[in-house]
Amino acid sequence: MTDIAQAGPQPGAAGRPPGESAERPARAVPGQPDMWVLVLFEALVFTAYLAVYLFHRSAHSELFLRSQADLSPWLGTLDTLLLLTSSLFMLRCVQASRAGAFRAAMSQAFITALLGTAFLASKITEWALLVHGGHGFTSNEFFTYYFFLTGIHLLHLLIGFITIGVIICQLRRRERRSQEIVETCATYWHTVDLLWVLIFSLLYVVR
Amino acid sequence: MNARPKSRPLITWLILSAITLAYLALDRSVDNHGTYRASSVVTTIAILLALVKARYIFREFMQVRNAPALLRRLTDLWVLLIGAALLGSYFTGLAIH
Amino acid sequence: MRRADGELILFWTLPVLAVIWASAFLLFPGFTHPMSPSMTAAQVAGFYRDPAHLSRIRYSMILFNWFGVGLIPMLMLLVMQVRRMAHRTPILSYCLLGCTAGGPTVFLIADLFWLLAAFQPGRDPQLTLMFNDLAWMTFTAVVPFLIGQSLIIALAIYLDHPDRPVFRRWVAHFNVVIAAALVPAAFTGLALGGPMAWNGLLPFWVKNMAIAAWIVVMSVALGRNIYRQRADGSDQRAPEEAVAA
Amino acid sequence: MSTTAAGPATPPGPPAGSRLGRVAWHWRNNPKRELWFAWYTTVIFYNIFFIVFFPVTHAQPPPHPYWSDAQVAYWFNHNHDGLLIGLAIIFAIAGMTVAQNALIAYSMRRMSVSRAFGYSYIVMYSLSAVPGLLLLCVVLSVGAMRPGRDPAQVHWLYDFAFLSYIGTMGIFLLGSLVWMLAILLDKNRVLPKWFGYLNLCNALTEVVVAPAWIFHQGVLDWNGLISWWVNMVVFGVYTGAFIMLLRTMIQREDFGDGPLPDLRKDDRAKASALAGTPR
Repeated sequence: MTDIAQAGPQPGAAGRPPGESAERPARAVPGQPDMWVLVLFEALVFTAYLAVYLFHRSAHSELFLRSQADLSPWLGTLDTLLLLTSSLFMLRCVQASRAGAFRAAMSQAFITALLGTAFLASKITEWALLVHGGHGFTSNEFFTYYFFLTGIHLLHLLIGFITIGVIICQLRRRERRSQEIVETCATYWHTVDLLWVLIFSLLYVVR
Repeated sequence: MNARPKSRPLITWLILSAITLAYLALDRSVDNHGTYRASSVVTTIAILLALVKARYIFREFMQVRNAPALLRRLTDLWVLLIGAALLGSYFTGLAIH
Repeated sequence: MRRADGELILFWTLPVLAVIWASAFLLFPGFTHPMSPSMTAAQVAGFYRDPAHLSRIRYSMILFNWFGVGLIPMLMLLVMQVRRMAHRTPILSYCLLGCTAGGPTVFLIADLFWLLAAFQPGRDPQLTLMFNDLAWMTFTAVVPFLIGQSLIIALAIYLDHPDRPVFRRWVAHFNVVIAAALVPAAFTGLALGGPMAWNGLLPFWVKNMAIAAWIVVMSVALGRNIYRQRADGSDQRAPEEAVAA
Repeated sequence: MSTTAAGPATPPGPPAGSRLGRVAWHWRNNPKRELWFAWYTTVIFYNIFFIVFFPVTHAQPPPHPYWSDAQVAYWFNHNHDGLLIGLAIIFAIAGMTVAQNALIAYSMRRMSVSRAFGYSYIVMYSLSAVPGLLLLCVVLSVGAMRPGRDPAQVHWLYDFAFLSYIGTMGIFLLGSLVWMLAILLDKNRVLPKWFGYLNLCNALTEVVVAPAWIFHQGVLDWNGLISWWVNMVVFGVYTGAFIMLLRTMIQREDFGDGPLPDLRKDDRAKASALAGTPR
């Protein structure tokens, strides 16, 4: 894992001042290379969860299919689009900040947070509807997986709000902005998106 | 890096959204008037599409496209690893049960 | 320049605490004739149902509950002494701090089980037996933090400056002996009778006398240090005569 | 042995004699002896811990939560000696855990963060050891010591032990987050930032154990594939990582309060030869 941290030209430890974006090396890891340990590690952990889920799914495919029919594919799709769009704005925020357009970057960060909140609201609505319809964490095996996977993902999303907060703090302080920290936090936010894409296709789409 | 066309993120987003919407059509293809039916084909396609999306997110949103070769290869390896684990556990489960 | 000296006040809480602990210890009928693990459920239930025992059990354990954490100030004073030693790092005082936080909690859990058993003595004797087992096992076997703190104090003294030690060498040797005396208590679960049972020679008499001796000896050593440090200016360590090993 | 900074204070190297002679030399002269003491204690503790909990007591991987009274009673009787001997060993040595917590707290003291971080960590982990380790040992010992006990009560003890041990793993979550925050805020480069993020991964898998309070079988029960096995693998990676990182930290330590110097390549070989640590 250390290899990743040492790969490529190391960006300055404390981050570079805003004007320096043009001197950015042609090939650089966005943000701290260290964040990629988290990205790849969490991807593996989720792969383990999802692999266990898929394995057990084939044992009770009838039950899983019947329960799956109670999920709304529209809500799932909406969730995915919300997070994909939030990722788009996060990328724009990073690019604006790199170009020195901090006001623009700030508004992109706020839009990202707004879309994240919309995802949160949509998720909670979906949970509420399911619980109202009589499906809880312990109802059956499918819903155990469903609530477990969406729940642990939501926890990652909540941490994502903290990272957006860090980005906004970085953009606000004029004298010691760190593009590196902005990019590190952005990488985390995209990870939340990435994990949801996997969860979405495995909970809502597979048959 | 700055030479990148401004529309590139938007195109990425459009492709990812299109794949997401394609899922809805994929669902309909095997379901029998609202009754879900098991289908290895749909499952496999769903997993593969998820991997395509994951790689897109890595390359474009997370900007691995411009990262050193090591990280590019590592993320590609990860996509393959995730795919192998998911498909492997699915088909192993099918074979056993 | 006589000002109120907090460390001295904390130090002189020790005799008061010792009196309270000793009286609580003697008040608990299960300690004066330590209860054998080979007692049957009916005998154990009878012990708690005996009206002469019941109030003594409750009051002694309530006392222990109040004062169970009372030794922490003394341990913190020892942490302060370890901080004065000629170490490169504060790591040994951190270790001691860790023992201080963990040890009394364990004692309080044992106390809780005894009080629980005494609360409804009319309960199914099997249940009373189980609470009694939990209490005795926690009280007797869970010595890791006590062993840990003795060995850490010993190590800290051994690694101190040999010419100007905070504690003399014999204090370290003494702590090693105490730690060794506490080890058999950890193995008490293996025996329901004989010298290794929790009312036996090693886990009960040797262990509890070791704890008592440790408190007394360490108090004296600590008190001498505190007074000596005040006599020669609180912040400096006076050169002591070299201690012969 | 930091050859970078200890400089003139460092006495000439250890004698090229027996291993015992070298250990004795380090005991007297190594300026980092306190740190190495804590590090070796940590390593030894984890080794004993593994041996006791896996092969000796069979408490890990944990037995099933859905067993009947009779099966639980059989498990206790079957493992009677292993449980009592193994747990007694833990009672004797569990004090070694404080050395690990002290070393971790020291790593935070060396960072450019408030002392409050290190102290928080010590107290959090000392208290967590009570439900997270000691209650398990007490309750399993009580369950094993009387083979004739009512099976229903033995079952209660069994649930108590494993739920206290596995169900409350979440108590280690906040300690992990404290360490993470210290590492991410640190400017002295004491520990790499990726390890800070790994702390978050570890904290997030501790959360996953909580469903053990709810499920009697399946992947989320207390020996389930997700709640126990995945968690254990993550914890193993995490523990292995911090043991190696703390070792490097001790080698780099210069007893200053600025950024911790890096080990140069040749220093690295020398340092490990001096410290006599396995490579």
